[in-house]
Amino acid sequence: MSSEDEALEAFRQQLRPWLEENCPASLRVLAPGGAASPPTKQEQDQWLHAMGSRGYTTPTWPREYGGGGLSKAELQVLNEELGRVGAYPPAVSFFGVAMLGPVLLEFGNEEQKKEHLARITKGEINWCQGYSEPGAGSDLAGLQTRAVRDGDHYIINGSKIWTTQANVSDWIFCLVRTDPDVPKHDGISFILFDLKVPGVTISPIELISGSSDFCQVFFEDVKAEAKDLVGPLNGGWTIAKRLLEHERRSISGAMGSGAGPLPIVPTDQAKAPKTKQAVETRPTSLLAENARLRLGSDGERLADPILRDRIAQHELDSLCFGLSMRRSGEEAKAGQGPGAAASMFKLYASEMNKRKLELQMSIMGVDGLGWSGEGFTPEEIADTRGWLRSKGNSIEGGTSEVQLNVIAKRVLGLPD
Amino acid sequence: MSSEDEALEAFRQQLRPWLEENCPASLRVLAPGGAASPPTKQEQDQWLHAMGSRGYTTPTWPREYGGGGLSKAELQVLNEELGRVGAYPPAVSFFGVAMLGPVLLEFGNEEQKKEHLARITKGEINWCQGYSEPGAGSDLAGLQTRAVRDGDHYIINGSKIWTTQANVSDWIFCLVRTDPDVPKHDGISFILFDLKVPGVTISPIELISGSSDFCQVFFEDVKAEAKDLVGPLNGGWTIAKRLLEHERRSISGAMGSGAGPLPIVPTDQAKAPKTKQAVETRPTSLLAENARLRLGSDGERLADPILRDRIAQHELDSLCFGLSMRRSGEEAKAGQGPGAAASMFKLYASEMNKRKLELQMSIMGVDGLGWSGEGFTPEEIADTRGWLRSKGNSIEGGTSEVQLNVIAKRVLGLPD
Amino acid sequence: MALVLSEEQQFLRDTAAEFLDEKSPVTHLRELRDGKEASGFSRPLWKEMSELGWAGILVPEEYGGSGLGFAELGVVIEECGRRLSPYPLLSTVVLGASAVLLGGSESQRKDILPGVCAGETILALASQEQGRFHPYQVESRAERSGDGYRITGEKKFVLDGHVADQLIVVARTAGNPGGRDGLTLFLVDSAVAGLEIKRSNMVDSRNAARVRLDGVEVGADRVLGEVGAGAEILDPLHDRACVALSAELLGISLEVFERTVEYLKTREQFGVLIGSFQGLKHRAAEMFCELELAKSIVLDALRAIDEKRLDSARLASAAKARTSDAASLVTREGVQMHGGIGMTDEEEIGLFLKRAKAAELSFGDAAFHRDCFAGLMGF
Amino acid sequence: MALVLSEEQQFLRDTAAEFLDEKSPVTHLRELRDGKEASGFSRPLWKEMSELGWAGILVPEEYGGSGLGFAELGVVIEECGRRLSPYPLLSTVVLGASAVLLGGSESQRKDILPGVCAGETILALASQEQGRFHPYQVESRAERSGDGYRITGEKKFVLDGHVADQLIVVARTAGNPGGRDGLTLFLVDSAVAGLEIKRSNMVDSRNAARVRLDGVEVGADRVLGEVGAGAEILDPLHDRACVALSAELLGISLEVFERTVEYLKTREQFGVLIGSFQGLKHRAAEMFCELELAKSIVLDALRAIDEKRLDSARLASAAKARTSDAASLVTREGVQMHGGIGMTDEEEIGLFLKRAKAAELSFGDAAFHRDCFAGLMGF
Repeated sequence: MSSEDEALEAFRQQLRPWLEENCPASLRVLAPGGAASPPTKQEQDQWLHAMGSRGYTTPTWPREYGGGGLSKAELQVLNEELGRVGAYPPAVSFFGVAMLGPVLLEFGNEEQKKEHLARITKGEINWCQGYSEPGAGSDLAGLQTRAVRDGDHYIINGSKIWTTQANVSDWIFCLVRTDPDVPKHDGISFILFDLKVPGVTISPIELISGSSDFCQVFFEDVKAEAKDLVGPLNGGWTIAKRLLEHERRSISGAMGSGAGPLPIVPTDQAKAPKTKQAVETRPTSLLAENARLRLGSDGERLADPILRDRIAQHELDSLCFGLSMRRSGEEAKAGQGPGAAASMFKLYASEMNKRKLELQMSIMGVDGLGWSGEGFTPEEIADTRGWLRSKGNSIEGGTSEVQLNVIAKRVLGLPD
Repeated sequence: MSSEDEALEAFRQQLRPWLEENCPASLRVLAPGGAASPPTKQEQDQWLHAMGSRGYTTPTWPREYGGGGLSKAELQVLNEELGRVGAYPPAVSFFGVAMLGPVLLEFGNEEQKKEHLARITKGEINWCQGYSEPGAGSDLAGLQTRAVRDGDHYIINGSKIWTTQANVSDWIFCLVRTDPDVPKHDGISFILFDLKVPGVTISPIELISGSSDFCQVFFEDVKAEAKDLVGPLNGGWTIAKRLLEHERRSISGAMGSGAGPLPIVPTDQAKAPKTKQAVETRPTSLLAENARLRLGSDGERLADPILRDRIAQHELDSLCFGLSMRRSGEEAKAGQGPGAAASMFKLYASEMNKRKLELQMSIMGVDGLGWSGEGFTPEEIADTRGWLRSKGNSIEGGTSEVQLNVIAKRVLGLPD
Repeated sequence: MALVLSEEQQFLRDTAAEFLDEKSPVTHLRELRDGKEASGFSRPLWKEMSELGWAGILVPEEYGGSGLGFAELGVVIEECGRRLSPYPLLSTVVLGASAVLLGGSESQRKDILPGVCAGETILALASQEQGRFHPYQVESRAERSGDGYRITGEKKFVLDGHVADQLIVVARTAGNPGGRDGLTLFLVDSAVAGLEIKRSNMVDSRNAARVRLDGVEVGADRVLGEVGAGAEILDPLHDRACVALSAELLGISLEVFERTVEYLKTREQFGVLIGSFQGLKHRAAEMFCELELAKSIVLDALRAIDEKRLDSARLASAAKARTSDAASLVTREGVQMHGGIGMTDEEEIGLFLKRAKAAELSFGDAAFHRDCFAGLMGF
Repeated sequence: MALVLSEEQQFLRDTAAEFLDEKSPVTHLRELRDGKEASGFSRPLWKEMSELGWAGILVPEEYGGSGLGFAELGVVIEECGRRLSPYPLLSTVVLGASAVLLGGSESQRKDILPGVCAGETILALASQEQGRFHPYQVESRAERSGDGYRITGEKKFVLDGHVADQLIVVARTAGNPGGRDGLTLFLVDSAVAGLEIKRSNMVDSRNAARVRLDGVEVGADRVLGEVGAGAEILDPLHDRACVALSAELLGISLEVFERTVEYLKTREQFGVLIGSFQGLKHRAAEMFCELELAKSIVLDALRAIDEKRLDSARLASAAKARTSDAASLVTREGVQMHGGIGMTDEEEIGLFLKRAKAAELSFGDAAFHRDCFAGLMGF
């Protein structure tokens, strides 16, 4: 055994009893037979406190800022041992972990890292992201929210839109215009501030699919502390671009796993129970099963040949998309080229998901026209709402048009 | 009877015996039972001479330039009486009649009209159109063929492409650059010249569908007479635009009738024999009949549901297109708005025809893969060549992209 | 009949547009929705519409109607489509009055139609039993019982069913589900015993109900048309519904398209109007073509019914297929081109998307009607 | 197996590309076509290709092959597709050698395969009888005759049939046209009496023949596989043909796409590069996505055969459907974006359009394979 292996093994040996001792039984939902009972608030807090105090909610962040300080190999061990006890790590602020944390580690000063990172790890602060504005849309850099220096503070006026979970967040990281008299990319700064200060108004946004966790946030003479400006004054665009990369990566991740902030779940296979896949060699098409129940079949063959053809096309798309995600990962590992652009996956998954839900509506017929209440099953209502919600897939996180532009320019090298 | 009616009736009474006398029996192909025998060259010449001498090959052109000088009402009588004897009018130069003639009447000087119009009427000169150039494509005004004044002549150098029937034409009307130092639209002139002069080389163009009547024409120090420059020097673009309108009109006409220079025949109904339509209330789908022969059917229903759906979509397109053509005509008559743009019809007919021939290939399968010779029926070969030829529909006469631009700008008023 | 509007029809259109702009713009639908108005529309306003002649537009003057036709009705419905006006034109005028005209006895006509024309009687067709439309997939049964019939079954998507005074119930007196033979239409009073009607909360905020018939007794004089030959009425009724829906889908599509083009001319991104992007321009131009074709087929399909042409059914399917696809395209593009704002409930585009989907899926979608169209073409 | 090329496979690709650039670029096909070369390809060049190991790429070393697999064959075919190289990889290597490997007795293998590997023997599958592909639509019959069989029937689209040394003829020993049972495969020497082979002049300038069997006598030892169970060989054979065609279609599509993008970067109109028009940019980007997806499915379908995976047939259909659609899209767009010049025979884009159509319609088009795919998914 190499010395690294020995160290890993030692890590595992101290971790295992610690997890056994600190992970409440009610949180071991993946254990055989599931958890004994649903966790109480106190048990959840206990699990968060235990994991947070060791930095395991942000396992690879440096210890000095409250993180776990784990290597990739150690992270792997942590995940294995969590699997062994059957528990998920406690949830802490998604935007804190996936977005702000990496940015602070790269661009923040010592004081900012010390102050903010540990509070993310401990789950004390929920963060939200103040990026889009009503007038800006795809043109993020066209943002108009103004921040004007006033002593130790900046005074902020303007508004943000599509701010996910702002209504349940404590702090916001925000792009603001600190110089209106220079080209638009050169007058933007990146600043953090507390949402619980005077002048902040938060309105959840009602979508065409119903209520959402998107909000519009209005700032009227809001005071942010000048020390919370991250990176150089007017140097925010560099940080913004980096953050968009983190966002795109987390969207691509979400497409594989079904997790993450964007409700894009492109492959039906991903939804099918694993056990069933292991028994049968062929994957299940949920659309086809739905169509079979609703429209009947002639033997195995679905009764409606046109819908059957469309379902086959969707399953084909889904199969090819999944293989392309896999290939992209393998190419990256093999160091072969840049792989297909993340833009392509974002684009294709959005459009495929929209087509899929249109197809699902065709299968349901008027059973897909329910909004709420009796007369429709919860699954039908969910599919109908999902159909409406899916229309946003090709708008949020960069519109399909923006993705097409990016592919044309960066991948194909077509001229401006 | 009004005096106009009386005059018309008098016209008819003198016309009828004249036609009976001058129209050879062999040319009365529409008469009951058809023509007695195919016409000889001499009979064709006789018919051309008779009709040409009265100007009836260009019936509405003024008499002073050799035309028939007929009013619209008289033209109607002429057509009725031609129908009565069962003869088509003799063919004279299409480009002369439909393109150059109207332009000369509007922009030509007295001498030019006198010289050129009568010779078109008499069928003495075949004209072709020197417009497109290899480097210009959709950007017609970017043409490079130079004409430089030299005494009583212009010396022409350059080349034209897509010049229909240049290899069987006598003269060409041609756009040339007479001033290279001004904005591109301001240095173009419109000139006529004899193709049988030194320095002209004509090469027919082989298309992907086989031989064609398109040519490429090369000019090397070709001498054109200065008196044949039509309109003002450097004022050719105005004429060019007018000519494009005439072209677009003749293409729209072609779409309705199946005649004209462009082989776009969008509606199957147009091809179906009239007698059959009169008996049955429902129109025949030639695609469906073809599919029935090749793939079989279950009762009336075609065996392949996917092809059946695509055929239905094509017939739907064709039906709606035909109704739209009709509506456009009725709107024009009723003075309701500008009607749908000609660009729309050009665009839709081209794309529909391409889809139709793709569908026909799907129906034929490998029977559609013949190029020539044994093993394939003439109809199969024609469909295959037609499939290839149809790819040009969305390029010639203004690409589909140009039509989309025109609709976006002129009809929808979208900004540049 | 010409494929252009006559002067009278243009006048009708202008009047309808003016009236609806004042009384039933899109905000009216939103108010009804958010106010949780139980009937789903304003009865007084329907009365006003009836006074304009809309309720009786298809009904001969002898029964209190204006004796116009589908060409005129289409004009009104298209304008209603442009404003998402949720009034019972489809349920009561197109389906209800047509059914009585097509199949009703003289006494049934005299009994029902004057009330319809006056805007006082609401009718509803209770036929559909499963999600995807199939005209003859009826399992509800009517059995002889004394002098009349006893009806048992369940219906869904009964348009305006919860406010209807009379239902036209389709039930089997013979044959098996899916078969064309053996269907019978019954006039059923909504207050009759054994009838349960529940409003469904629909995505388009319009009115539809589930209806349960638990041994509902009706007299033999309540049969509409011939016993067992209900399909003879149902078929033309469905054609008419399709043509009316096509006119509505056309109105929706034109409105969304015009709003979207307008948005492209006013919304700036990256310092320019987004309508200057060729990618969007080309898509807009393609939609324009689709809508021009849709206009033509709707006009002809409406006229085919008035002229009692033999190709009415084929044109009805053609129109429904065409406008379903066109509206689906245009409303999807409308939301996409409006961007994030198009996803909010506050913006009206989403309301059009919802109604277009409901109209698309009502009485057969585009694929269903291409199938019908092909059959009627003989292949 | 990973969805990336191994170092060996990359080397094979580079070698193939270099060889084909020199010996069989697109101009080579044009020369063969215009020279009216009777065999449709150069026999000496096929010999050279065989020396590179291409002819025996699927054949185990014991029969003279290189014992590689479809992953490697796919690399070679994709490069051939990029250059429209008209060599008998599909007929002889994919169909012919595979059939002998799948169904042949030891003595048949020893008899035939060494000649194939050496580039000396050309094989051809004579199965299809009607235009639209259907694997079991075989009317040709083989009847017992003495110790052997007597075959009568007509075949079309026999790839490389007119230069083949041996045909693999599919005939019915039982059952009815369309049925899976009762098919038998026969090895038929091309010089045998009663066999008439005529070359067809094809749109893609490739080789296909019509074959007429007029009571052709073959010995019982010429049966390939089991009598009446020919579909057991035919099914995997068709899968392999589909996967090979998919690799070719991918090569065609990539080449046309790259040429088109290059054209967009160099062609000027209205004073700017046409690649700067957003309308064209978006279409190019969409094609890029389609091609990325096509690449992935082709790689996996090739590997599925080598790994004898249970999902091979499903992936073969998926690959053929995907690449047929992708190639159709890309070649149509290629011609359109090249404008008038793309319509001329002089420009090479049209040759790709023709070959792509032939490959699309060979062994089932996209709709056919979506049907298979759905069946194999169990719906």
